[in-house]
Amino acid sequence: MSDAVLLEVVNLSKRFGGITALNNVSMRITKGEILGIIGPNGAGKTTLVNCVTGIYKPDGGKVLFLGEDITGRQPHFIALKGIARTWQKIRPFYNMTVIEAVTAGALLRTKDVLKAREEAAEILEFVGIPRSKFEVLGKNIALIEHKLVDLARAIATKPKLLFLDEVVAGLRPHEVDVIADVVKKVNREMGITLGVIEHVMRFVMNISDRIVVLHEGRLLTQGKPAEVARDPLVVEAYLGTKPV
Amino acid sequence: MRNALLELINVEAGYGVFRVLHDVSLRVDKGEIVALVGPNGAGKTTTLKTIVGLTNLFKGEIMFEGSRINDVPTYNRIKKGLALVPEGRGIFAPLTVLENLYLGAYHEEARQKLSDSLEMVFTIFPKLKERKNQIAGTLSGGESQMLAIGRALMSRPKILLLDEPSLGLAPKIVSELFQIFKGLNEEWKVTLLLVEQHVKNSLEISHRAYVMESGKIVLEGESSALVNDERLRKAYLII
Amino acid sequence: MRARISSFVLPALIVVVAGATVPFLVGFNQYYVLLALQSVIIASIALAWNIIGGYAGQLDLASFAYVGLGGILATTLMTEYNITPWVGMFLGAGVSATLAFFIGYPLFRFGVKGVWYALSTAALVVILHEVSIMVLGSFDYYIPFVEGWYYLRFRTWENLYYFSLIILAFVISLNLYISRSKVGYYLKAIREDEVAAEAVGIDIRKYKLLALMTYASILGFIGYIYIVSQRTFSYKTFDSSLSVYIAIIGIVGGLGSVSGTFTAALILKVVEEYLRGYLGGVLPGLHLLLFGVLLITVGILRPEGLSTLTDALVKKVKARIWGGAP
Amino acid sequence: MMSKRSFKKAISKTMSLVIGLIIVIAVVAGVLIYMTSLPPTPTTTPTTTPTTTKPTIEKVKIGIIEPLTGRYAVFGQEAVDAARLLVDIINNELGGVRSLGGAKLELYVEDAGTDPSSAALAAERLISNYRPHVILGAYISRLTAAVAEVTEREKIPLVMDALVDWLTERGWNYVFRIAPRASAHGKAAVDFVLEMARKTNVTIRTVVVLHEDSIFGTTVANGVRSELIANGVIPNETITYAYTITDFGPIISKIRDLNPDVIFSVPYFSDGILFAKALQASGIKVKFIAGAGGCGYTDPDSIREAGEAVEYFTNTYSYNPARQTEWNKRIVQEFQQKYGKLPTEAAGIIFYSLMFVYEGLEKAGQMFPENPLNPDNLKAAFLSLDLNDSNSKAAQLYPTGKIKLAPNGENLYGGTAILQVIGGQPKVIWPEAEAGVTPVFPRP
Amino acid sequence: MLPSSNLILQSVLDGVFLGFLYSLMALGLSLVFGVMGIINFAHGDFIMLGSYLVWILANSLRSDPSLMSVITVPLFFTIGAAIYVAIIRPVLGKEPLIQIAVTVGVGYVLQNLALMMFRAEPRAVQISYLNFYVNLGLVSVHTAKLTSALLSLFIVLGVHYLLTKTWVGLAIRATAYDKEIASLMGINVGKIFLLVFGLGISLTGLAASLWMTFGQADPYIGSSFGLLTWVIIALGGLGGVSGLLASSIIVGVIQSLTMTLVSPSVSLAIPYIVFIIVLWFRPQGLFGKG
Repeated sequence: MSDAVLLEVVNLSKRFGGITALNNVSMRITKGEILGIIGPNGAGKTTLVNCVTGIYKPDGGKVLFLGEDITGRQPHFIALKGIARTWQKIRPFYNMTVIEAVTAGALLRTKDVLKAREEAAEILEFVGIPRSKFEVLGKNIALIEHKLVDLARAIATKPKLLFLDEVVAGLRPHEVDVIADVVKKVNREMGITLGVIEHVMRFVMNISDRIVVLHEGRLLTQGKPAEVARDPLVVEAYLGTKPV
Repeated sequence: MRNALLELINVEAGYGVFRVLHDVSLRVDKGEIVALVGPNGAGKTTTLKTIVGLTNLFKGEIMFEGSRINDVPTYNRIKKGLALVPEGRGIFAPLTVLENLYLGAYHEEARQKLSDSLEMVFTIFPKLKERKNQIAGTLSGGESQMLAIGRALMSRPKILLLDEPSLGLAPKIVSELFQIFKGLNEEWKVTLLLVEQHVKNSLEISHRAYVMESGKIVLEGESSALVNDERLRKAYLII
Repeated sequence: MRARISSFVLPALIVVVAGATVPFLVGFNQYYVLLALQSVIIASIALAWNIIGGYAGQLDLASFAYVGLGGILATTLMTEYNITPWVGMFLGAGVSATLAFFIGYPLFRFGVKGVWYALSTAALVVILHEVSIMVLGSFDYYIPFVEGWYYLRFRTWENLYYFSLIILAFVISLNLYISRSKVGYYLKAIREDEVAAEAVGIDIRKYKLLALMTYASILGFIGYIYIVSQRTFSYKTFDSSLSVYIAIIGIVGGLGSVSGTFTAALILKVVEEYLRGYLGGVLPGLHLLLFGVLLITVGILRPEGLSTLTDALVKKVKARIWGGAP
Repeated sequence: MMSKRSFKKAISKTMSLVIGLIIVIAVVAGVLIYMTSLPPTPTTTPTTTPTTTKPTIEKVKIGIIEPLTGRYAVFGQEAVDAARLLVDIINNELGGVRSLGGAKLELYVEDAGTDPSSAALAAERLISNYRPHVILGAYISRLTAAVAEVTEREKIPLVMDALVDWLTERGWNYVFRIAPRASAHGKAAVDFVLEMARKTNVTIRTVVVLHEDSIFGTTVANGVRSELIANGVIPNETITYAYTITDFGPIISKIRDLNPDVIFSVPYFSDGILFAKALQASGIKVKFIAGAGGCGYTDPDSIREAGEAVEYFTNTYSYNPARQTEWNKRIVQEFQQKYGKLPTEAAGIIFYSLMFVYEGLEKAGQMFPENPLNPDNLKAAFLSLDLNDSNSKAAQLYPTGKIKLAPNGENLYGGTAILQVIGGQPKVIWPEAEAGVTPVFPRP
Repeated sequence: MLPSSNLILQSVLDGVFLGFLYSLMALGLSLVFGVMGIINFAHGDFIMLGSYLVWILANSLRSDPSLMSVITVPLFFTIGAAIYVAIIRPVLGKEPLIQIAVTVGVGYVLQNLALMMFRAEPRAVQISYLNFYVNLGLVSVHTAKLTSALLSLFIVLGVHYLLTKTWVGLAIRATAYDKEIASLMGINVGKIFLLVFGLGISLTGLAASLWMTFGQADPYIGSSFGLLTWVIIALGGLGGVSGLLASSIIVGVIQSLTMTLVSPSVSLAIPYIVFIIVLWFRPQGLFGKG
């Protein structure tokens, strides 16, 4: 933990009506790592990301990014600060071409459209979208491509920290491997710190440097993937308590 | 010969043009409790939705009581005796508890047995009787789950499909719920197909179980045998 | 940067040059020149709408609120204070943009969108319509006959037509410029998905407001031309059904498609005039009825409007010129 | 990759040159177009008019531009019906324009639509296709102004059937109006009511002016108000409403509150029926309801729709269908035979306007045998006519029986008739009552 | 001249009556939007169509317009069902823009059909048994309006009863809340949609019958009602009958007071200004939930 802290979440809470989705969660993400965020359904993972990226305003607690308090700021401000994300349910720009969608992301750091387009093209190639697909409309591409374009669009904003929200949901096993490679490349070659929310363990255990486990809105435990996977608390969270 | 009530044969299904299920086959016999477990995103919910006809079925057969129901619209599948308690309960929040229950008995045959069914549901869930005129949206988590199940029972289903019924409930209520499932099966002779994250609990009460991962069935067998199977933990946590 | 200028100025120039030949082709027949003038005005308004409706995806039904406001201001300045419309049009643009700001800011601030945005803009036209009855009274204000470029008012229609052609060219190149600029990318992203757009760092309120004000200022500018082509103005200039008609052109043309919107405006105006001219006296309302049927058909069968056809055509022409680019 | 990019750059340089050139060419072309476009127009106009040495005129082209679609279609369509009928009569019974060797009138109908844009287009279209010698139209003032702008440029006489005052005050040279102007309607209504009140010893304390808020309604109402004030009666309240009004309830309440002796009402058409019915239902006793400005209360259509509600309502009319002159009786009868209803104002205005045009053409043929259809000659002929019941069919069709145009084209003897609904029939009661009819004042 | 308190009282009463009729006009639109999510911009034009139908029927049968609802309601249900199948079903769930385009198209067709068939003359029914006022001292009451208000209230409450106390109503409310879960109850959602659209249109036929007891038909009358009913829905939210009634009465009273106190010419401006301001602060409507 002596590494530079990129994001620090302190006692974050969020309630929806009577349901407490996040309950005093504190955690850190350090520069350069891939942090896996796991937990059974309803654990509060997506809510955590939504609170950090400004989609929701938290009911309590603080979000510090590079030491700056960004709690409750608007999403576009947070994006400008350097936090990007992808979406659990893909949010593609159906009536824009692939390259246009990514360029929209790249324009956050430049006004020059040509430059942004070039950057977008590079990023698209980096994540493995062939040039032949650049001019295809969003509504005409496959799910795996949507995931990659979503990812490219987020990367194009040149984030310091990128949250991937269930990026491999709904993909076939070999497609999961493709994404895993891309995500590792993004981390290593682009130096982007990653927070990976994931249910597909084969994927998250494989790529993560460190894992935090949320359960029912609380931080259950954290550690190396192998440790976490054998932690009885985690096993219990996933497989349920011993029969009563 | 076993009496297959519901059977999925090599089913491929999904939403829009996206496929989520790849070649799923499973069977539920009459009187059984079958558990369908697996990590999130494995396709369990999609499987249940496919059974009631809420997804795009690309390939395969869905058989119910020996006849093919691929092309039967959802509302008629309910009539035939399928009932699904959807994930997140799906109660009609602005309606009262009683109205929710009535809706469960919407189709004609169920309507005729309305008062019987209501009595049955109130026997199983006495709490609902107390709250019958309350707006469903104001129920607690446990109560609304009971309502969702009670509502499904109102249609007098031959098979009850339960999608993550224990999600977001306190442990005490969860174990109560599992007792109720057991009771439903034993006393009221309801066949159950149970999708659950409380794997161990589910395996405890079910006869047989399927384990899904990435849209495929990866493991199946007698529940008692699966409980301590190391492969089960690996399906969830890989390592 | 310079390389890109060609891409949005050239089409506008082509339109100007092609458009400039029209009066010669029809032998200065005033009927056709006036028809061309009216088509060009409608096309300009529809293309301005394309910025808020087509790019930013906000179904704005208030176009004639801004046309009326800007136009009446410029006209009044001219008739009452003898201020040349060359100044008045810019003032009109400014006032319209200001109104747009005061309408748009709270609407976007509080997240009013979809059908509710459409309805509030529709209500805006009615409000201005009624307020103007109180302010202007119910009179028709006839623009006194003064000829010349100083007043932008002429006996024959050619000069006004050329002038409006230049406005059209400007609106076309502005559209193309926006679609190729950062703003355009941002507006389209907002149209597609506001939440996702915000997450890639787009200040959606700011850009929506920018689009609305750009649209309003163009309309405020055109206002005078519209009124001078009508010869009179009154509270009726705040016309609800025409405002809907403009949005309909945008939809029939295809959202965000310059060529589609342009074509739709021309086709609809000409077809409407043809049907009115030839069938109007026989069966009143037939042309509008056919127009309604066209709308239903487009809505159900071709939600993308004419844009796929016209875009393909434009591409073909481009390929001819450039010798087979993408 | 790189080579492609630099290739693009190279292109862009030449491109910018090309574009620069195109701009220069466009500007030059624009200036040239501007320079050339102005002179030819005046020269083109005369060439299109036939100016052969010996005029053998076979037909005279009459254009009529009326709103045939949209909200105003009800008026426009009747006007066109009337024109068709009259052209038939002129051609077949009167033998065409005799001074032009029996030239027949030929009618060209054009739809003015609902707004000035379509009206101007209609005028341009009509002129470029047929170049009529005289044009009639266009009932609604905004539409008429748009048409007049075009006819004025082309020097085609426009005989207007729109009533709003300002149309003859614009300094236009080729516009004429036989029909009484809007403010005259207001004046007539007031004069009538005050005269009747004097005769019957009815005192008028409270007066309400109720009018629809279009320019027509406002102008007529202003006529009412100024004539009232001139006679020392100050209207207690003026209520305006949009003629698209759907519910008179609140206005009725207000009237109940004001409890007026007389209501001067200027409706458009549908609103008149609505008001009459609402007032009838309300049971409010108003001594008299005097309509002004035409088509509201005494039209056969209105009476049919409103039933008893409009009984004893009066209305000023630009036309007097009950006028007992030979030609008026005849044309009313033929109109009824052909279209199955009494002609209303929209038709009536066309009757005398078109008949006036016909008589003007006869005169032009006599005055200018060389070039009778020249617009200036036509204008001179029109202005020279001094018509009355004895020398003119047009005057027989006109309420005051006299037509003489002032230099601005306005009829010096413009005046209206007043009709009252008596026993479900529209009866003329003023300036002089038709045979066997006595005005009912106040309302029983 | 200052308005008397009588006049204000009378205006408020007039506004309330008008409001009840408005609530009936808005009810169908609200159902169609709330249950099916269909944005119908042709709603007012259906009222217009109904008015013409009532005019023909009442004059040829020589009977009171309100009685014509016996014919208009079933007929309009059929028309609604046909339009649903042909035009509305294909755009279910599409973007608002497409729905608006299609329904505006329907409105154009209806308006101009009416213009072609009936020309632009306004048409009113002559026979009405209810066209008189009853004087109650301080205020007087137009019987036709009172009847239409009471009947409207009765129908609105009747529809409320239908929605809350019958199987079909239960199914409609379930479908409105979530059509997927509704189908899990064995509800044929397509049939419910057909029913709701038919009902929505038949309510316009009914509203037209009541309207014609004191109003009149012309081809453009629909646009007067179209935006107004939307405003009522926006103010009332989609919560239920009480919100709808409340907002209708508010709009009716505002309109009526504007007419008497300011000028009938501007009677639409103030409800619309209120509408825009309400949207700023409560995008879900004045009486809406959530």
